[in-house]
Amino acid sequence: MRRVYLDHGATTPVRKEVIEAMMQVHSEVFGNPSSIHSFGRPARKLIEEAREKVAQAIGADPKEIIFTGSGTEADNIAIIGGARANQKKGKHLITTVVEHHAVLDAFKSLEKEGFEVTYLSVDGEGAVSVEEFQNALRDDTILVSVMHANNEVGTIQPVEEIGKICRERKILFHTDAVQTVGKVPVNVKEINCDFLALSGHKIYGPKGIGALYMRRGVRVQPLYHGGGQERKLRPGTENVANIVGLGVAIEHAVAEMPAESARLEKLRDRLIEGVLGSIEETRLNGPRTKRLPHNANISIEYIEGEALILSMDMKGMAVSSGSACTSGSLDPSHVLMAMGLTHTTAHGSLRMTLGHSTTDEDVDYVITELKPIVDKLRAMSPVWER
Amino acid sequence: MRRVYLDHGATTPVRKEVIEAMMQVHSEVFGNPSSIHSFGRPARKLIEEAREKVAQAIGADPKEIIFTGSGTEADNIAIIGGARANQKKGKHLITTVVEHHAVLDAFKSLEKEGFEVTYLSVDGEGAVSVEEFQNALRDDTILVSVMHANNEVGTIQPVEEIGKICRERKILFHTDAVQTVGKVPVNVKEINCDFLALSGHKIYGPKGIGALYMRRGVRVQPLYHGGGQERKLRPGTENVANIVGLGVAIEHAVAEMPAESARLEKLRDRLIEGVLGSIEETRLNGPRTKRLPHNANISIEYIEGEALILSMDMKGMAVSSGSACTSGSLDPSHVLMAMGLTHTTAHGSLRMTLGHSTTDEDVDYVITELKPIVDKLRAMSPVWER
Amino acid sequence: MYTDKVLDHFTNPRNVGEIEDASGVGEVGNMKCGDIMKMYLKINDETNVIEDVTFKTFGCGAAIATSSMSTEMIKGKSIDEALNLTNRAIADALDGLPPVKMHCSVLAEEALKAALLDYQKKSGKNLGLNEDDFEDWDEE
Amino acid sequence: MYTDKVLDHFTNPRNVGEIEDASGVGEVGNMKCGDIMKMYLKINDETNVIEDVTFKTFGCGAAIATSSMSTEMIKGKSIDEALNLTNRAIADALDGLPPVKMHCSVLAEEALKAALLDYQKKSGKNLGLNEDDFEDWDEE
Ligand SMILES: Cc1ncc(COP(=O)(O)O)c(C=O)c1O
Ligand SMILES: Cc1ncc(COP(=O)(O)O)c(C=O)c1O
Ligand code: FES
Ligand code: FES
Repeated sequence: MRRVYLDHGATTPVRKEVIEAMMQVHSEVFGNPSSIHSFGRPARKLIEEAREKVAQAIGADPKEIIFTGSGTEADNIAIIGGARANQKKGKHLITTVVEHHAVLDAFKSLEKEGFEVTYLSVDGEGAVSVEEFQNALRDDTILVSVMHANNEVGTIQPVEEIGKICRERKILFHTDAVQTVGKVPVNVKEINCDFLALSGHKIYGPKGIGALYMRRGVRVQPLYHGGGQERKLRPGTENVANIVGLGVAIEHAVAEMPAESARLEKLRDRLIEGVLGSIEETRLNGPRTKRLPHNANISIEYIEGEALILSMDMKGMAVSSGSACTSGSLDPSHVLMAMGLTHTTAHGSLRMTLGHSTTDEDVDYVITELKPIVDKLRAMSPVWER
Repeated sequence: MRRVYLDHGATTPVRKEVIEAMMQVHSEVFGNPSSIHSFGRPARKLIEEAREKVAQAIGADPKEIIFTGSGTEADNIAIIGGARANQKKGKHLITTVVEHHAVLDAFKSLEKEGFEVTYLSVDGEGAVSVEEFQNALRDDTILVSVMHANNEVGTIQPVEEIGKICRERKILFHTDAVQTVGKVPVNVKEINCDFLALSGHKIYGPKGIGALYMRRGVRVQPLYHGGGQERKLRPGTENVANIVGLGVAIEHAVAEMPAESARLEKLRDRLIEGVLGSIEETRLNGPRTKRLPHNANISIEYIEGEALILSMDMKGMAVSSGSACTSGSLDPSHVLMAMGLTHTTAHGSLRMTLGHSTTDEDVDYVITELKPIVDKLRAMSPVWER
Repeated sequence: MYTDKVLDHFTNPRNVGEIEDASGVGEVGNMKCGDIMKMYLKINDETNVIEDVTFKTFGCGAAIATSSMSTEMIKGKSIDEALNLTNRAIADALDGLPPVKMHCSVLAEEALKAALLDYQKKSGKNLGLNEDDFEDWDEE
Repeated sequence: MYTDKVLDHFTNPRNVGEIEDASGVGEVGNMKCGDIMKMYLKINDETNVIEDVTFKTFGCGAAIATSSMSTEMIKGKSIDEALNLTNRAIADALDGLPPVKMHCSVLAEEALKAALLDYQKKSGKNLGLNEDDFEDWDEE
């Protein structure tokens, strides 16, 4: 059976160059980067080289990059660490209703500590409004977090404008760029952000490594305590191999982005048109154009997402419904609900995220195989009246 | 030049079986463990198998194991998370002056939150006294943390007794077993602990992975927020490869422990005797017997540790002075100071930690090469009067 | 996460469909996840035997599999046997469900009971079912 | 972390030792790290030229390397030139030091000044050195 992986938004395969680089570290450079002897020094050097690569990829200075254990950690350090370090200046924070749980749940925990959080709404396509953001600003606003692009529906947010306003008002601005690095240009100077989070496993790097950009001069309160690693913000012996892997991955991701994103965009559009054209009562979630090049999110009325995923899986197609990270949860996607979808429509959403391996044949296969699956599930559905 | 790695207490090389297992994960099982399709399910399965291995190695139930990004994280979740979750019951905590910074600094941060911490002293060999511990107990004591064995001088602490007293009084007991797993038997039931921290890179596993044992029924407050991974205590996409690597590493470490520890103990004793016998004004730090089988910590009077490490490194010997994780810090080891050593004696400490690769020839080499190095440094020393 | 039996019943669900002249029809919904399950019973009024049973489900894999399994478990059985079918028995017959999915089996039990309640109303027989009991079934 | 020059001066330190009949001896200690540096000067009273200089150091690699380098930099130079030697110049001559090790070069500057101060006392010449100034040198 053909196997078609269309869940690159959940995670990506590790690219060959990354595996090779990591293997070399594991087998040859095992020293502790904090050791000053000749087993430790090469490990330190590899970390600093990777830091330069990450910095370069997003237009930052190497000193502004902190390696973390995941994108989630990077989000948490920026938001919780940034808010706590600045609570004397104010208690008000702003974010959006469509953030990833790594951001939303960080804000929820800050609410328990006495911070006030304004959650910006989104329009029917998942976009926040700069105007609503401006109205939400208060004198005691200290930190704002708006994701660069949404992981479920791919909506790209007006982060540059929001960042500019924050910078003028000296408010810390964090953006979760976990989904955009390697897909659309990401430059911390253009975004005007103070923090930016990214993750290795979304860009053909390893799982368990992320990075936080922290603008020079910005201070946060650490969440974990211990050794002095990563400027005391991520104490614990460094994951040298994964750090190296992230460096290699981001270098490649950014280099091949222009060509690859254009290629994926074409495939994605054909996929969307194919599905919407062949199956009735389907709709595209998120914008037609201002969206991630590899993301297609489609609601298929009268059927439920998990049943759809399982059925597609049995035909070799790996996709997701809502966000993979919250599967196991029974609630419909908070993003789709925020966009105004009904419970049922939100439940029947299908996210297909394309990537390196995706070919024209894959797209054809999905278009051909999806309809009979949907027909079968609808025939089983008490809400489908035909 | 011969290269002799005697810094296994700082980190260990990754064993072949671990590298192979991790490579296989990176290249074949790349799915997100949270994905319910056939790319994700095998990843989930690998995690659960590794969890069983870790549980088995320390006499726990798989449900009691939480994978973390490092030993430091495991320590922090237990201590900070445990204290915060139980602060309604009391504000008093107990630990020791000789803990690793991952523990000490976690307590320091809790002091800022209003907790009161008693730091137990140690005797000249680095051991805490059960009696002093009992006297420190208060009605509002909620959590105690005593390391299983010290990373610098190898002293094994009476954790079983302390754990038993804590259990009787329903006080949470955490032990940092980062240095003991694979060296001496570690069993959570015998230690009577509620938490136990361990780390992959000290047992020939990868860096950037740790595990926290958390006894059934015990609750902690999470430090990071996001997805539901690892019972919401370590949110973020799982580092599947490193988790698998930790599983393989701990399985081997525990299996070969009896033979390997006996072998290392003999080599270590020969090393200690050789150095103490050939170089005057040297002393062993820590106990002669109740110590980690692979640890030799020797003070060499009138010379400074970093100069010694660098000089030994130039002859191919990788060792450390104080703790590798705090090198870059200029303070003398807090452990040696707590044991009553003077500043100068503490500065001149040499930690040699043996491991898999260590041979009789390595030991001979160190005994032969160390004396001329010490002589040269002493000749340069203003405090050496001869 | 799902057992082979769950996947089998999900992929090849038994007794899907409607019964035109059903003796009883039950429809339940689990608001938490927006799922809907509908069950149709054809009961022999003399023998009290469930001669036919079908379902329609909008829901997750576990919801579809438990619907299918529950119809198999009661087809040809007496009303009394059907009344004694518990969600745990359905889950067990599927070799178990993940903890987070146990509530889906409750949906199946509930749909069956709702269909029997409908039959009780239509037939005038007293099966001992009470409209109010349905409140309790929401959670395991 | 260290440059090749630092490692060279550490491995082959120049001018190690004592001078029996030194014109001035300075000993300083950096309490923070428990290190001690002692410097011996042999000064020609007529020409004010530093004819010989040696050191003894209990300290880290950077302490030893900066001691060694500083002796090289002032040997054969006049007292005035020695007075103008800064810790930054020593560090620069070693192609730099890690930030956390800059204070070790301060130790070298301090030891030299202490030796000159001792010479000032013994010779009765006024070099403009003041006992109290030493307080300021502790930190960069
Ligand atoms: C006793 C002890 N605890 C904790 C740690 C921290 O472990 P990790 O480096 O995995 O964070 C170490 C090692 O550095 C250690 O020796
Ligand atoms: C937008 C966004 N933020 C954060 C994360 C979390 O990243 P990680 O899995 O590395 O913790 C993800 C992916 O899961 C994501 O899509
Ligand atoms: S019925 Fe809702 S998750 Fe299964
Ligand atoms: S002189 Fe103390 S660290 Fe260098």
